[in-house]
Amino acid sequence: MHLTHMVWLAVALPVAGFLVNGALALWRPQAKTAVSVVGAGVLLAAFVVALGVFAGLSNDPSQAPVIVRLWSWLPVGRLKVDFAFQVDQLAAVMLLIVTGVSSLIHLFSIGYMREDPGYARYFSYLNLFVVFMLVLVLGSNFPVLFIGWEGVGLCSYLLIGFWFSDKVNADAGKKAFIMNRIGDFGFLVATFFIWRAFGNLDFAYVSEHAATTLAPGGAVVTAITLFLFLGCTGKSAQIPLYTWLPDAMAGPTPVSALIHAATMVTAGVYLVARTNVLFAMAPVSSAVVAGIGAVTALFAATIGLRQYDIKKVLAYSTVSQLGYMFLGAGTGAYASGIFHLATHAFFKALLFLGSGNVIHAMHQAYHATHSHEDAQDMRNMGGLRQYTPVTFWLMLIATLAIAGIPPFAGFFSKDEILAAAFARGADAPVYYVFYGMGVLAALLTAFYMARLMAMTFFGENRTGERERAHLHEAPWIMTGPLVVLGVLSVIGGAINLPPFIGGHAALEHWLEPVLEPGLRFSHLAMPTGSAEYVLVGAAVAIGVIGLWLGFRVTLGRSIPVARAAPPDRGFARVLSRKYYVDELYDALVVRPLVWLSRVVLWRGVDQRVVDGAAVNGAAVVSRLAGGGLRLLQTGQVGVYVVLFLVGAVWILRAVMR
Amino acid sequence: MPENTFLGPSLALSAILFSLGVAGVLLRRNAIVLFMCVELMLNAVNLAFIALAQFHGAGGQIMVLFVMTVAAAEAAVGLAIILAIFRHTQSVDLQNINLLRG
Amino acid sequence: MAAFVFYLFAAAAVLGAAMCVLQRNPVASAMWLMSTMFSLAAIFILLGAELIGILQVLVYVGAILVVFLFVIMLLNVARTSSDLRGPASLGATVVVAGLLVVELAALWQYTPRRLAADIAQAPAFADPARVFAAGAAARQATAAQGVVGALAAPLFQTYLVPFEVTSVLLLAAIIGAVVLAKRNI
Amino acid sequence: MTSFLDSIGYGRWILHVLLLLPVVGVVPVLLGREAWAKWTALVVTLAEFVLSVGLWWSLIPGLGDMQLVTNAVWIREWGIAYRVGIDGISMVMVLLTTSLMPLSVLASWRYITSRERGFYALMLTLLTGLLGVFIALDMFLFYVFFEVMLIPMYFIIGVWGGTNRLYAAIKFFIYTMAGSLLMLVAIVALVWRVRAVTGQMSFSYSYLLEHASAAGAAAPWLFAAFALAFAIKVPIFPFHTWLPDAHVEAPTAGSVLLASVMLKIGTYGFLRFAVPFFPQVALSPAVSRLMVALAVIGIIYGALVALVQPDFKKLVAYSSVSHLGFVMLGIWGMTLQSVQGALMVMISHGFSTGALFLLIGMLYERRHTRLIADYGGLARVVPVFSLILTLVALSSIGLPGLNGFVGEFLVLLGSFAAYPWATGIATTGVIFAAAYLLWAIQRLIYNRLDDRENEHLRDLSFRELAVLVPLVVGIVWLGLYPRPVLTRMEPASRKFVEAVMPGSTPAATLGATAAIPGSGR
Repeated sequence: MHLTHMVWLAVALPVAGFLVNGALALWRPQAKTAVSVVGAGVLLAAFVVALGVFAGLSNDPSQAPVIVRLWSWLPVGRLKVDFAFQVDQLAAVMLLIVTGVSSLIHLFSIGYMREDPGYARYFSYLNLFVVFMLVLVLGSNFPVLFIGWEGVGLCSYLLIGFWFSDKVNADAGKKAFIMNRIGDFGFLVATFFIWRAFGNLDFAYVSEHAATTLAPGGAVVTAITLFLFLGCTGKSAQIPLYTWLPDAMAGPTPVSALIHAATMVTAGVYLVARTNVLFAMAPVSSAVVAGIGAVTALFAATIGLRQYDIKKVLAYSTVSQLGYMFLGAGTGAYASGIFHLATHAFFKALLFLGSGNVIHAMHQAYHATHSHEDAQDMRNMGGLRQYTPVTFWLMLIATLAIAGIPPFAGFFSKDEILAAAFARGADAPVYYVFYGMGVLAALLTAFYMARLMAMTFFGENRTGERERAHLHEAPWIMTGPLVVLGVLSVIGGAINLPPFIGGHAALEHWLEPVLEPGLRFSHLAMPTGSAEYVLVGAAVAIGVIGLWLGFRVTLGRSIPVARAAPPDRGFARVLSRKYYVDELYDALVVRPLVWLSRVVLWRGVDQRVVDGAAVNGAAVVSRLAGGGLRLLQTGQVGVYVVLFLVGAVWILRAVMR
Repeated sequence: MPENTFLGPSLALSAILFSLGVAGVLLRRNAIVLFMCVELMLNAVNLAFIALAQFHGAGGQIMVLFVMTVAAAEAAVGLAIILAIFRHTQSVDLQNINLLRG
Repeated sequence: MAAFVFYLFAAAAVLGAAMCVLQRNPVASAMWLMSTMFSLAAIFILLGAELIGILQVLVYVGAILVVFLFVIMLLNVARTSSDLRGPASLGATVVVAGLLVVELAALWQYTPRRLAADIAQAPAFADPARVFAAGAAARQATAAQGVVGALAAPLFQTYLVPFEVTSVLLLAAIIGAVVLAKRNI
Repeated sequence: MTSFLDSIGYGRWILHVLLLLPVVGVVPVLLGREAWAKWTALVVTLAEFVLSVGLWWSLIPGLGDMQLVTNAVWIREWGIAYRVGIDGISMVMVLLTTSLMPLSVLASWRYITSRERGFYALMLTLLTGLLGVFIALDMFLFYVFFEVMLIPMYFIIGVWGGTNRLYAAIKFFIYTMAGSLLMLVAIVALVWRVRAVTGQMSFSYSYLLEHASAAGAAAPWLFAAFALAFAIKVPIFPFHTWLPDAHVEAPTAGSVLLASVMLKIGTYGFLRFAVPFFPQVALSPAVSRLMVALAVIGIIYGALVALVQPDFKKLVAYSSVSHLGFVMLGIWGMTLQSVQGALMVMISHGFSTGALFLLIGMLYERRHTRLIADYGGLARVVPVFSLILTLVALSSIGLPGLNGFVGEFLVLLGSFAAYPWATGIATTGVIFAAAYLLWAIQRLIYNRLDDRENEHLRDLSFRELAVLVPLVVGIVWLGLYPRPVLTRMEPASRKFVEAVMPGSTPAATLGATAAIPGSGR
C-alpha cells in the first residue's frame, strides 16, 4: 500500500532535475557531464519509482483509485480543488510508459545533443516536460490535469523553438502552442459544463455519479464530450488542429521522439480513456471521435506518401496512428486504444530515434565536407544499410511492427482496433465505413514505411563520394536505447495477447476497474471464431501487400538527389504540399483576424470612433461653443442693453403670470 | 383710507413712462440722452413706489429717497465716463464706442 | 375734482416723456424731461407723499437735471441729424417697449381690493381697511408729526443702515466722478 | 504573531499610520538633497510595506464585515466623519499597493533623472491617495482620496512622461474627473434621499448601505452615475481610450502603479459601492446583460487590438483592458467562485502586468525604444531577462500553475452557470491572450539577432533583479498555493454575494471559525 503513496516522488525527482539543470544552464552551461548525469539519472530514478508504484498497485489492486493529496489548491465555497494525484491501473500504465520511454530518450539525447551549446537548457526543458506529463497522467481532477495539459504544451513550445535563432523554429513553436491553446479552450468549456452539472471536478466523483447526474445520450453529456474531444484534437493533432505536429519537427529529433510520438500527443487518448464513462454515455460523440480518428488516419497516411523529409513522414505517420487510437476509443474499445498507444510509443520512438541516428550521421558527413545539403532529405540518403547496420535492423523491426506484421507489437494492437470497429459496425453501420478507412490507412502505412526504408537504406548511396567516407554508425549511448525499444517492439504484443492465440488479454483485465463504469453503457461484442480469423488474415495480408508494393515502387525508379530533383506535378504536388491546408488556415483564419484587429478594431473603432468622435469630439465641441459665445460680446453697449431688457421683460412675464 | 387712491391709474402711468424710458434707451445714440431716459425710467419706478406707499406705509417713500440718491450717484459717474470718452473720441455717439469687444 | 387734476398731470408727464425721447436736440429733451418731473412731483403730492414731491423738485430737477444741462453745455454737443439707431434697433425697441406697455397697461384697473386679495391670498379677507393697517398708521403719523416727522422716524430707526450706506455710496460716486473727469492727475 | 500585534495595539493605529507616513515622508524628500530623494522615498515605502504586512494576521478570519474601524467626526452637520476600516478585499488591495510601491520606486532609480525630489514626493502622495481609497468607509472621505489620487498621477505622466505626454495626461485627468464628478453628484443625491427618508444625514458607508433602498425611483440614475465613474476607471470597453495613451506616455513607475493598482479602484468601486448600493438595479436583466456583454467585448476587443500593436507598452495596456474584462465578468457572474476569481484576477494582474511594465521600462532604459520591431534575438544576449519575461508573459497568458490561471479559471467557472454563452466566448479570450503575447515575445527575444545595438545590451543588474524577483516569487506562489489569499478574501466576497443575491452561497469552507450561516444550494 505504502508504495503507491511514493508517487509524488516520481514527480518531485524531475522537478529537482529541472531546477538543477536550469541553474546549470544559466550559470555553468558547459558542465555537460553534470547535466547529463542529473538529467538522465533523475529520469531513471523516476522509472524505478514508477515500477515500485506499479508493483504496489498490482499486489493489491482492490484499493484502486489511491488519492495522494498534496495540498488544497483552490478552496472556494463548494469548489474544493486539491493538488492531488490519483493512482489507479490506467495511471500506473501511463506512468510506466512515460517514465520508461523518457529515460531511454534522455540517454539517447546525451549522445545526440553533445555538441549543442544549449545542452543544459535542453535537459532542463526535457525534465520540465516529464514533470508536466506526469502531472497530466497522475492528476486526480480536471484542473490539475489541465496544469499538466498546458504545461506539456509550454514545454513543446520551448523545445520545438529550441534553436530559436532562426524564425522558422520559433514560428513552429508558437504555432504549436496557439493551436494547443485552441484545444484547451474546448477542455476549459467542458470543465465548466462538468462543474455546472456535478458541482465537483474530481475524476472519481464524476465517473461515480455520471449515470445519476447526466441523462445518457443527453445534450449536456454530448456537449461535454465534444468539447473534451476538441481539447484532444488540439493536443493529439487530429483534424482540424493537426497542422502544428509536422511543423513541430523543427525541434531536435529526441524531442520529436519523446513529445511528438510517445507521450504528449497521446494525452488526448488518455483523457478519453480517463473520462470513458462520459464518452460511453454519449454515442453521438463516440461516433464523432471514431469518425475523426478514421478520417485523420487515412488523410495523414495519404500525405505521408509524398514527403521527402524523413521526420515529416514519421510525423504524418504519428498523426495517422493517433487517428487509429481515437478510432479505438470511439468504438468503445478503450483498452485496445491504450494498448495501441503503448505499442505505438515503442516502435514510433524507435523510428524517430533511428531517423535521429541517420540524420546525426548525415550531419557529421556534411559537416566534415562543409556541404550545405539537407541532412534530413531522404533523396540525399540511400544504401545506408552498410554504413549504419544496427540502426537499419532496428528500424526494420519497427517498420514491420507498424505495418502490423505478426508477431510484432503493432499487429496485435492495430488488429484489435480494426476488429472493434468491425464489431461495432453491427449496431451502427457507419463503423463499417470507419473500418474500411482503417484498413486502407493500414495499407498506406505499410506502403510509406516501406518507401522510407527503401529510400534511406536500400539502393545506391546518393550522399556523395567524399561524404560517404564519413558515414558511420552512431555511438553506443545512442543505439543502446534503440535496442531496448526494438525488443519492446517485438515483445510489446505480449501485454495484451488476444485469447484466440492463447493469451488472456492482460492489459484489458488490468484496466478493467477503470473502464468498468463505461462498459455499462456500451458493451462491445468482439468477433470470435471464424470471423476473427478472417479479420486477422485480412489485416496481415494488407500489411504484407503494402510493404511489398512500397519496396517495389520505390526501388523501381531511380531517385534523383534533392538538389537535382524536379518539382512534383499534379496530385503528387498537392500531397507534398500537404493539401495546402496550412495556406488555407492562414488565409481563412490568421490573415482575416489580423486584418480585422488592425484595420477594423484598432484603427477604425479605437482611434476613429471612440477616440476621434467621442473623446476628441467632445473637446472640439466645447471649443466651438466657446467661440460661438464669444461673438456675442460685440462691445456695442446697445446690444448689451437690448439683451438686458429682453431678460427683464422675460422675467416680468414669468412673474406677472 | 382716502377716498380715491388712484392706485390703478398711477401704476399704469408708471408703466407707460417706464416703456418710454426703455424706448429712449434703445433708440437714442447720444449717450447723454440715454442717461436722461434712464432717469425717466427711475422716476417711473418712484411713482409706482409712491402709489403703493399709501397702503404699505412710509417704507415706500423712504425707498424713493434711496432711489434718488442712487440716481444721483449714477448720473454723476455716468456723465464723468462720458466726459472721459468724449475727451478721447470727440463724440458721444454710442455706435462706435466698443472698447468692451470680447 | 382730484381725478381731473391727476389725469391732467398724467397726460403732461406722458407728453413730456415722449417728447424727451424723440427730440433731436439734447437740451430740448432735457427741458421736456424737466416738465415730466414737475408733473410727477404734482402727482406725488396728490398721492399723499408731499415731502417726496418737494424733494423731487429740489433734488431731481434742481440737482441732477442741472448737471445734465451742465454736461451738455460743456461738451456743446451739436444738434446731430437724427441720432436714432438703425432699423434693427428700431425693431427691437418696438418689440420690447410694445411688450412692456401691453404687459403693464393691464395694471390700469388694479384696485386696492385686488391688491389686498393678492397679499392675503384669501378672498375672504380682502377688506382693504384691515389689510392695510400699515397705510392707515402712516397716515395718522403724518397727521400727528407732520409730513417730515412721519418719514424721519422710520428713516433713522428701521432704515438706518441703508441710510448710512447711501452716504458712503454718494462719497464713492463723487470721488469716482472727480477722478474720471479730471484731465491729468 | 497575532498576540504580538495585539500587544502593540496594532489594530488601532495602523490604518492612520499607513495614511500619514507617506505624507510625512514627503517633507524630508522635498527638503533633502536631490540625490537623497530616492533613498528617502525607498525607506518610507519599505517601512510602509513592513508595517502593512501586519494586516495579514491582524484580520480575524471568517468575519465578513469591516474590521479595525475608526470613527472620528469631521463635519458634524453633514454627518461626514473620518471613518476607515478594512475587510478581506481592501486588506489584500492595500497589501498589493504597499508591496508594489517600493518596487516602482526602486525601478525608477535610473529612469527618473530630472526633478527627482518632485517625482518621489508625488509618488508618496499617490501612495496615500491609493491607500485612502481602499480603506475609506465614508463616502466623502472616499471621494476626497479618489481625487487626491488623480493629481499626482497627472503630474507624473505630464512632467516625466514621453513625447506627447501632455495630451495623455490631460486626457487621463479630464476623463477620470468627468466620471468622478458624476459620482459626487450621485453620492450627494443618495445622501439627500436617505436623509429625506430617515431624517438623519450621514455619509457613512454602512449607514448608506442600510438605507440605500431610499433612493427609490432615482436608483437607476444613481447606479448609472456610479457605474460610469467606475467604468471609466476600470476601464470598460467604450471608455478605455485614455489607458493606452496614459500608459505609453507614463514613466515606468507611473505605468506600474496605474496598471497594477489604479485600474483596480474601478472594479473595487463596483464591488464596494455601485452594486451593493443598488442591488436590484445592478441585477436587473437589462443592466446585468449589458455589463456582461461589455465585459466580454472588452476581453475579446482588448486581446484582438493588442495583437496588432507595434508598441509593446500599448500592447500590455490593451491586455489590461482584456484582463479587467474578466474581472467585470467575474463580478457580474454573481457566484462566490466568480467573485473570488475576479479578486484573484485583480491581484495577479497587478503582479504580472506590473512585472511586464517593469521589464519594458528596463528595455527602454537600455534602448530608448518600445517598438517591438527594433528588437529581436535577445535571448542569446540577455538570457536572464528573457527567462523572466517569458515567465511573466506566461503568467499573463494564464498558464495553469501560475497566478493568471487561478483568477481567470474561477471567473469563467463561476459565471458559466449564469451566462453560458458569454462565458464561452470569453474563454476564447484565453486563445487570443496566448496569440498576442507569444507573438510579441517571439519578435522580442527569439528570431534572428539582426540589429547592431542589440548585440551589447547588458543583462539585468542586481537592482533590477531585486525589483523583479519578489514579483516572480509572488507569481509562482499565487499560482500554486493561493489558498491563504483566497480564505482571507472569502468572507468579504461571500458577504458581497449574499447581500446582492441572498441564499446563493452555501456554508463557508472555513469549518471551525465563525462561519456565517449561509443557506442555499
